[in-house]
Amino acid sequence: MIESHLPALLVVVPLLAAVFTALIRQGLASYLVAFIACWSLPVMSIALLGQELNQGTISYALGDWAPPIGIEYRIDSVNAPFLVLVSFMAALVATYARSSVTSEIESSRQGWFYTVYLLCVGGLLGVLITGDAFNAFVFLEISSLATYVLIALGKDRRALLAAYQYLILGTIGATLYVVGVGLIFAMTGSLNMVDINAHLAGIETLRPVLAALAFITVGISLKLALFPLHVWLPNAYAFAPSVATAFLASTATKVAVYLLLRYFFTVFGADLVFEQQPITPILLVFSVAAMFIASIVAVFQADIKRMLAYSSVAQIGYITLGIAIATQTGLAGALVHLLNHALIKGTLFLAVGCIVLQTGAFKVKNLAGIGRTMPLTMAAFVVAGLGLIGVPGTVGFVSKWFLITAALEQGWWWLALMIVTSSLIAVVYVGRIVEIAWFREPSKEVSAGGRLPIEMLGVTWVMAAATIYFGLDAEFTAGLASRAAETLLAGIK
Amino acid sequence: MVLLTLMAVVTISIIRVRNLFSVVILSSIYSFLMASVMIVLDAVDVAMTEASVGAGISTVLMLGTLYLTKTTETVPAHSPVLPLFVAIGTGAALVYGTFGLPPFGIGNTPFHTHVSAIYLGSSIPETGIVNVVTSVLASYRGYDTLGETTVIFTAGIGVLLLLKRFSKSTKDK
Amino acid sequence: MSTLAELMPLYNYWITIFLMISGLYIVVARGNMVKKLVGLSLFQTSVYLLYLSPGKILGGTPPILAKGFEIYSAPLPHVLILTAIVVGIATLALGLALTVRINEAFGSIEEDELFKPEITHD
Amino acid sequence: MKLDVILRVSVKFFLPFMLLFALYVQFHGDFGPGGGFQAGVIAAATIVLYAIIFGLAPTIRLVPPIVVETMIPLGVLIFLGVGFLSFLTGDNYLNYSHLAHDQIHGQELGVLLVELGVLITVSGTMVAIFYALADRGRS
Repeated sequence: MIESHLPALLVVVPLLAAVFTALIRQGLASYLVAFIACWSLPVMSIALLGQELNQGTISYALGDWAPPIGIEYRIDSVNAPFLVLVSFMAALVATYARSSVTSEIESSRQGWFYTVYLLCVGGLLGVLITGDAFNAFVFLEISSLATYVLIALGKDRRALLAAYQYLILGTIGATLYVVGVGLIFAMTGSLNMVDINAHLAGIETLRPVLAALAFITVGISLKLALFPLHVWLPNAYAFAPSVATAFLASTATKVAVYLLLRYFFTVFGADLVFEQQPITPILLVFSVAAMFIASIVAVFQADIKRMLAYSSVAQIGYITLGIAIATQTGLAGALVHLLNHALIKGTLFLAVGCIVLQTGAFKVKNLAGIGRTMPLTMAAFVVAGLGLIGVPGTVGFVSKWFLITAALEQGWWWLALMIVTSSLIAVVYVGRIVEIAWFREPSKEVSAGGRLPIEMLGVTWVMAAATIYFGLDAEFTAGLASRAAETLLAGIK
Repeated sequence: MVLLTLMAVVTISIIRVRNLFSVVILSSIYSFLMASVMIVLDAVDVAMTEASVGAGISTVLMLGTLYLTKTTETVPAHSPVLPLFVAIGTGAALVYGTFGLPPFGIGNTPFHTHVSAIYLGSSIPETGIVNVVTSVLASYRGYDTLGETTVIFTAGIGVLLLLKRFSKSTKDK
Repeated sequence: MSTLAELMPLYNYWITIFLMISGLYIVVARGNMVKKLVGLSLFQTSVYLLYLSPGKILGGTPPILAKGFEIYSAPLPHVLILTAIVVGIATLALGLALTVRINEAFGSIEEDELFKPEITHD
Repeated sequence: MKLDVILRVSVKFFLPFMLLFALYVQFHGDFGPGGGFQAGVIAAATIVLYAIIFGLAPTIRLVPPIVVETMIPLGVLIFLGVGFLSFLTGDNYLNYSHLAHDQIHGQELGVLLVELGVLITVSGTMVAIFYALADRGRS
C-alpha cells in the first residue's frame, strides 16, 4: 500500500515533520523529529528511483482527479536523480546540524529553525516532483520563503539585509514566472506541463508563447543566480548560518536549473526553444561571463564564504553552458555537473561550518595555519577543492570531461579552451586557501580550536569520500545523467 | 473601464508621494479599486479575498511597521533613468506578448473550453458544491490549497522567529 | 463608439502593463524599503488582472452554478489568483518583519544609506 | 483610546456581527463566494479591532499568544490529516470521495474540514503577526 503513495509521501513527510517541530518548541525534541524525517527521505527517494528505473514514468494523480483536471505528480528519469540528491543532502545536513546550530543560533529560536529547514526541504522536493506549472510556483514560493527566513537567522546583522535583498529579487523572479505561466494558460487553457506541450503544437499565433518563454526564463534565472542576476547570492550565502548555506548551496539553485530544463524541453519543446530562438548564443554569453568574472572576483574575496559563493556562481555558469549546447553529451554534461557540483559545494561549506564552529573565524587572513590544528577538516576541504578544479579522479573531472567533449563535438574548440582556462582560475583561489592553511604560522584564533563533534567531521568526510568515489566510478551518476538527457531531448515519450 | 483609469491615477500618485503614511492609505484604496474591478470581471470570490486581505490585513501590517520605523522617505538619490528603462523594457516584452492574446469578452478561446469547462460541467455531479471556485480550490486542486496553507504557515513562523521576543533574550546586535 | 469597442479588449491589457511598469519602477527606483514592498505588491496585483481579463465572457456570470444561467466565467484563474494573493501577503508580511529588524539593527531603512561600502565590506 | 466612549460602544456593538459574518463566510463557501482564507482574515480583523480599541492587555487575556501560536501549525495539521484520511480509504492523497457513505457527501465533508483547517491557520497567523508587531512596539 505504501509503495503506491510514495510520491505524495515524499513531500508530505517533511511538511508533517515541520508541523510537529512547530508544536514542540524546544530544540532537542524538534531536532530528533527533523532527524528522523530527513533520514526517511533518502529511503523513499531511492525506492522511487528503483520504481522509476524498472517501470518507466510514474504518474500519481492527487485526489484521484485525472491529470489535466487535478494536479499530477510525474516522476521520470529526469527528476528521479534530483530527488535522491536533494534527499541525501537534506539527511546529511540534518545530521550535521545539531552542534553547528546550537553554536550559531539563539537557544530559544532553534526549535523553529528546524521547522523552517524542513519546510525548505519539503518545498524543494515539491518543485522537483510536480508535473503542474502552478503547483511548482506554490512550492517554489514555500522553499523561497523558508530560505529568506533561514538567511535572516544568521548571527551577523547584515544577514537581515541579505535576506531582504534576496526577498525582493526572489519575489520579482517568482512573479515573472507567474506572468509566463499566465500567458501559456491564456493560450492553452491547461496547467499540466505535458498537456501544455500537447496544446502548444496547435497554436499558430506564437507571440504570447514566445513572451511566456522569455518571462519564465528570466524569472527562473533570477532564482538560478545566472550571471547578471546573481547579485543576491554572495551576500545571502556569506551571512547565513553555515548549516543553511551548506544546504542551500548544494540544492536551491539546482532545483531552479531543473525547472528551467523542464520548461525548455518538456513544456516548450527543444525545437521551439533552441532552433527557432537565439537561446543558445544568449546562454553561452552569460555562462562564459559567469565562469570568468565570478571566478576572478572569487580570487579577491576576504571572506571564505563569499569566495565559495562566487565560485558557486561560476560553477552554475558551467551548468548553463552545458544546457546551451543542447546536444546529448552537452545536456548529460550539465546534469552530471549539477550532481557533482552539489557534492563538491556541499563538502566545502560543511568544512567551512566546522572551521567556523571551532575558531569562529571566517576571514581568510586569520585562518592562517589551520591545516595544522584541524588537519582532517582541511583535508576534506582540499579534496573538494580539487574536485572544483576538475582534477582527474574527482567528480569535477567527470563533468568537465563531458562538457569539453560536447564543445568539441560542436566544433567550438574555443569553448573547450575557455572551460580549461576558467578551471585554472579555480586553481588560483583554491590554492590560495591551501597556501594560507598549511604554509603559515597558526594565528591566535586558530590555535584556540577545541574538540570537533564527531558527527560533523563524519558527515564532511562522507561527502568528501563521495566526491572521490563518484569521480572514479562515474557509471552511476553519468549513467543517470545521460538517461535523463535522452528523455529530455526526446521530449515526452 | 473608468475603474481601471482610476487605478492608474492612484498608482501614479503612489509613485510621487513621499510621505509613507499616505502611501499606505493609497495602497489600500488601490486594493479596494482592484476588488471592484474584479467584481466587474465576474470574479466574486477573488474580489472578496482581495478586499479583505489586500486592503485589510496588509494595511494593518504596514501601519504596524510604520509605527515602529520612520514614516517619511528621503529624496531619491540617484537618477531615475535606469530603473525607468528596466521597467519599460519588461512592459514592452509584455505588450509584445499580449497582441496575440484572445480579445476581451469572447468565449470560445481554449481558455474557457479546455479545463474550465470540465470543472463547470462536473462540479455538481462529482462534488455537489454549487460554487465551482470553492470546489476547484478545495477538491480538484486541493493540493494547491495545501501548498497555500503551508505558505501562510511558513510566513507565520518566519515572522514570529524574527520579531517575537523569546524569553526576554536580548536581540542579537 | 466603434473605436471604444475595439479598443476595449486591449484596454484591459494596457492597464495591466502600466500597473506592472509602475510597480517595477517603484521597486527598482525607490530606496525606501517599505516603498519597495508597496511597489512589489502593485507589481503582483497587475498579474492578477492579466489572469482575470481573458476569463470574463461578456454577459457571463460568476462561476456559481445556478438555474437560470448558462455562460459562466472560467473558475480556474480565480483559484490561481486566490493562491497568488495569499503568497503576496505572506511575502509582504516577511518583508515588513525584516524591515523592522533592519531598522533596529541599522537605525535606518533607506537602502542607499545601508549599502554604503563601509557597512557591507568591513 | 481610553477616553472615546463612542468608539468603544459602537465597536462593542459591531464585534459580534463581524465574527458572525466571518463564520457565515466560512460555512457558506460552498454556495456563495467565500472560504477559509476570507473567513480567517475577517476573524483576525475582529480580534485586531478589539485590541486597538480596548488595548493589548485585555486582548492577550482573551486570546493568549500561546493559543494563537499553536493554532498556526494546527490548521496545517488538520489539512495533512484529511490527506492521510484518504490513505485509509485506499485512494490517492487528498481524495475525499470515500470519507462518507457516498461521493457527494464525502467531498462536502472533506471540503468543510479543509476550509476549517485554512481558517485556523490564517486567523492564527494574522493575529500572531499583530501580537509580534504590537509587542515589539511596547518595549
